[in-house]
Amino acid sequence: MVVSPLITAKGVSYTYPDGSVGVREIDLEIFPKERVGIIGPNGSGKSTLIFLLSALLKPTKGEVRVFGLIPDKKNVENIRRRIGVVFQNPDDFLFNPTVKDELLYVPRQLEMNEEEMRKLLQEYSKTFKLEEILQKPPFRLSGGEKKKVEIASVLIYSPEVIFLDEPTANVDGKTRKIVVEMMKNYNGTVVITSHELGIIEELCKRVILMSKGKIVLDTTINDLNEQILEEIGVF
Amino acid sequence: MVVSPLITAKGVSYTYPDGSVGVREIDLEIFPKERVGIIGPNGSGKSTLIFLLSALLKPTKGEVRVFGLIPDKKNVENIRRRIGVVFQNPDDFLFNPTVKDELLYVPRQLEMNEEEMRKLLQEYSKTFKLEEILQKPPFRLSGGEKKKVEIASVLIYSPEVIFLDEPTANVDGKTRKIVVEMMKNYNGTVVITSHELGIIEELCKRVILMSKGKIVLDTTINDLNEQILEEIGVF
Amino acid sequence: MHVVLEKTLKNASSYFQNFLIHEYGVRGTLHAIDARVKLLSSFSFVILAVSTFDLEKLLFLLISLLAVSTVLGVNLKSLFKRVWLFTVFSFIVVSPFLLQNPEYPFLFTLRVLITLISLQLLVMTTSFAEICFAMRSFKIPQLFVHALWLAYRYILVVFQDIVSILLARESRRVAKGSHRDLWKKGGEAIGLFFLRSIERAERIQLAMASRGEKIFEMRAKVGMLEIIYITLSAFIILWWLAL
Amino acid sequence: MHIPDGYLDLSIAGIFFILSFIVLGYSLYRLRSEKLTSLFGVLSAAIFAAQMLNWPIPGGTSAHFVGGSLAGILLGPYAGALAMAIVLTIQTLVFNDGGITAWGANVWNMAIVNVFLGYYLYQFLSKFNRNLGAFIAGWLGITVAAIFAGFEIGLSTSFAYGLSITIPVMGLWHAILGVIEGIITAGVVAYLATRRADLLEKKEVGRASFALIAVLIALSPIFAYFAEIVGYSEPLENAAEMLELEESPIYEGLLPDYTIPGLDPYIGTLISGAIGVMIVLMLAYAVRYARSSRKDT
Ligand SMILES: Nc1ncnc2c1ncn2[C@@H]1O[C@H](COP(=O)(O)OP(=O)(O)OP(=O)(O)O)[C@@H](O)[C@H]1O
Ligand SMILES: Nc1ncnc2c1ncn2[C@@H]1O[C@H](COP(=O)(O)OP(=O)(O)OP(=O)(O)O)[C@@H](O)[C@H]1O
Ligand SMILES: [Mg+2]
Ligand SMILES: [Mg+2]
Repeated sequence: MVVSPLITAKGVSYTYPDGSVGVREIDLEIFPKERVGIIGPNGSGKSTLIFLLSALLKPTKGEVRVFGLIPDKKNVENIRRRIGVVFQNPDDFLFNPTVKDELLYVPRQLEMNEEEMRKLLQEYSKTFKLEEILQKPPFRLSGGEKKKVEIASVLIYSPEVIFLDEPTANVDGKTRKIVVEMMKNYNGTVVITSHELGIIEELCKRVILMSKGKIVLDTTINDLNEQILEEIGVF
Repeated sequence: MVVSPLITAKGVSYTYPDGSVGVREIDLEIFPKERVGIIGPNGSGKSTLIFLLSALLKPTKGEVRVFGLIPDKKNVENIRRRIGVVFQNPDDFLFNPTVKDELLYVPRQLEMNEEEMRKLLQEYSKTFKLEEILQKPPFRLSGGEKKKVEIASVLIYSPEVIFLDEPTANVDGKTRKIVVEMMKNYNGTVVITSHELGIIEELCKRVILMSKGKIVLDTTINDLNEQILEEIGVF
Repeated sequence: MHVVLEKTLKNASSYFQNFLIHEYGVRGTLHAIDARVKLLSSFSFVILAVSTFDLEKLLFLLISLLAVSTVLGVNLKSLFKRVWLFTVFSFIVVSPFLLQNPEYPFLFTLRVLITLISLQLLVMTTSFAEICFAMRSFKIPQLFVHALWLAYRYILVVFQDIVSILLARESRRVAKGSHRDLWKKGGEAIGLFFLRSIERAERIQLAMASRGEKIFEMRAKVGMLEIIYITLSAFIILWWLAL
Repeated sequence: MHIPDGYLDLSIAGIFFILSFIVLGYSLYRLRSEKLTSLFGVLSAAIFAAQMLNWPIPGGTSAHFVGGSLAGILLGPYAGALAMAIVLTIQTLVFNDGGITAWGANVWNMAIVNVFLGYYLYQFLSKFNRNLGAFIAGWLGITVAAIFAGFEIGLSTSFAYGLSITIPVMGLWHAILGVIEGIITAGVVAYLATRRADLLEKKEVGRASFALIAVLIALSPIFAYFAEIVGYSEPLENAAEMLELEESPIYEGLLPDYTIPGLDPYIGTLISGAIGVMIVLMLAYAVRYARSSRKDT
């Protein structure tokens, strides 16, 4: 049986409105249940790639297919439902009046019943130790608390594909462990970028190396060695 | 000879306007040329403490002395000039129209001469690999690039005391190495918070552990063991 | 409806954001000229344009300014992008006169177009910091210039925030939602955004405090370049008067 | 509501420059020892953003959210006037929205009339009902400001519409759209009252100076009227005529046969225009040359 890819990028480039090149000529296939790590130096295009693969940005050249579809007005909500994106910067992500609203933002849209929502809320706020800040507006949290809320409000609706952009930046060791644990038990596709190689090693078999907007290597974690990393400038 | 402390906090508490407790009853002395690491779980008050010690926030209770002075309207500018603070969130820190303006913001105020500024700019943009983005507005950079710019624009004016709030979040391995290197050779006082214990181990002899707004342990790096960390919830 | 509204808002914000930061990378000759000289000459050209309804004078001015733009490194295409909107706008406003006095709407619009181009010769080639500096050296009060600079920076921050928040909303919009929500939730969202911006600004204020709040003074540059540009502007004025 | 360049006669533009300088200058004086707050910055930015959406009105200028009353209520009239003036300045300099010659008039309408009126209405009415006070301040503030704008362009001969059109057009449109302005103003005030009441504290204003500014506002149309009568609508052209520059020796020296014999004057003008452009081009190349020989960063 041939498994068809979940997400495909063909000749994808993205140039920001001011002319900066985000990524160029990306060819990539991501298969169901894969765990993919994306690494590369600052500004190499990792976050841009995530926005493209999750259909949040439209490529300026080339084509992205998600679940076999080219995202357009009609199918986009459906695609969104099945994808979760944890942004690199939680300040760009949190916009609800309280942490509670933040967590329930998607469940409410899906019109889950009250009981179910209450349960989810309890479960996730307990796991991520958010009980005491549930009523606070997210912009009044500490850096790591924001990131925690962000991660929790994506995981809470169990999307099929999860993109995690620097999930461990600013979060404490305990939360990091919880995220790793949850991702290990998670039943969907996961794409992670991180500058902390540890989490990539723990979670991903496949690793993609980026440099200057291009994919320079697409390999397995075991084939990755210090020399390559140093050459590309990750170290 | 008795060395007098550079910064002292006596019974310092800070409550945010909405009633959230930032830190409570902090007693602390920091001595010249010390390297202090502050660790603790998310929301334990590390960033708040840094704002208090650098005279950016006024304690709601207790007293902070910096260079022996209680910061007030008259002396505060002088105090701040001798202190550099790298904020946890670079978006809260960068406000100039271009990266170049950002780097030269303080040097220009100190009225350095053109030649000197040109040299500094060249040196720091080379070290941090910022040459290609010097003309870009900072808010159009990638997450790690922002942090790099932030760190560079504080180090560029060599303040006597440097506070680094999560300097390694979002930055690549290479930059991390550079920061560690620079801090090792640095001749002043350094206070660092980080969830990545590696950098604290490499740089700091003294470590302060925080939990729920309080200092629960003030010890040396060698006396720190996993058990204590786990108890407090860092791991 | 609300989706369309959000989309429009997002497009508008990114459009205006681009307006706010000019192409710092591209540097033509005009970029190098002292901001004060450019400010004065642009102002004079505007005065010339609004002081006449003479077709010859207006055409002379228009062609001269376009020539100056081309030679001194202002991209005509981006110039056009920045001036067409208000030109069309003005034409619409006076279009009812087309039947009664067909010349007037065109002349009127031409005047407006020239004033827009004149100002763009300054705006497209000068950073906002330089403009502030020029104002300071014309003795405009410190407080005013400082406030101008402050507001400009916050405008950049606010626009960036609007764009990223709208993207975040999009990333978690999994259902179309109802129109009813627009008024109820829309107001709340705007209020919250405002509050959040204020508190963010309070933190940026801290960053400024930690690095000193003195608005920097730039150094003036007056040399051959400036003198020739002044001559050029003076010539345009004289010829306009004589024509 | 922004008046672009080219809509106002210079005499009228001039008188409003003077009036705005006086009031704005006084506001700056009152604010001299205060620090600009982050609310000041963010409110300016928000008003700037909200003014983005505007559309043209035939017979007038344009309609959009102005925010003058809101600025007055939240910042007090002096800082509010400064905030609005700054928004207008940035719009002029960055977007060309609102002319540079019309800056004085625009500041007068939106940063002074609207702000002071809105502030005063709110202070007076909020004693009875805060939200209603904010609504009326927002609505009446923008409407009166628009009437002032209508008066200024209507009085100007460059703008071919007369007062009988411009005032009703601007006034009526804004009286209708002003309802939205009123709702937004009241909404923001109500919202802040529940979340950050500290931002709504009453701002003190001196009574005497306030009365003086009110008088200035009330009299400004009369000043403008006299300026229009006295002033030349085309002062530069008149200056040229007065100096008899058209026959001046400098000019003859440059181009002795202005009306080249045998050619009709129209072509003559055309030729001299073309020659002017040629010289401009040469000078422009000279500037470029000077640039290439100067080395700086
Ligand atoms: N909003 C933007 N406007 C213009 N250019 C941008 C913008 N965001 C990013 N860029 C540029 O695009 C390139 C790729 O950025 P991206 O954020 O994808 O990098 P990244 O690999 O995620 O880096 P990091 O490790 O720092 O997060 C960089 O050169 C950056 O300067
Ligand atoms: N602006 C704010 N308004 C209200 N409460 C705040 C604000 N900023 C932080 N807090 C609260 O103050 C406490 C301490 O926050 P602080 O940012 O100092 O934590 P931290 O130790 O730096 O955490 P992290 O590791 O996540 O950066 C937290 O409970 C947080 O929710
Ligand atoms: Mg990134
Ligand atoms: Mg922190």
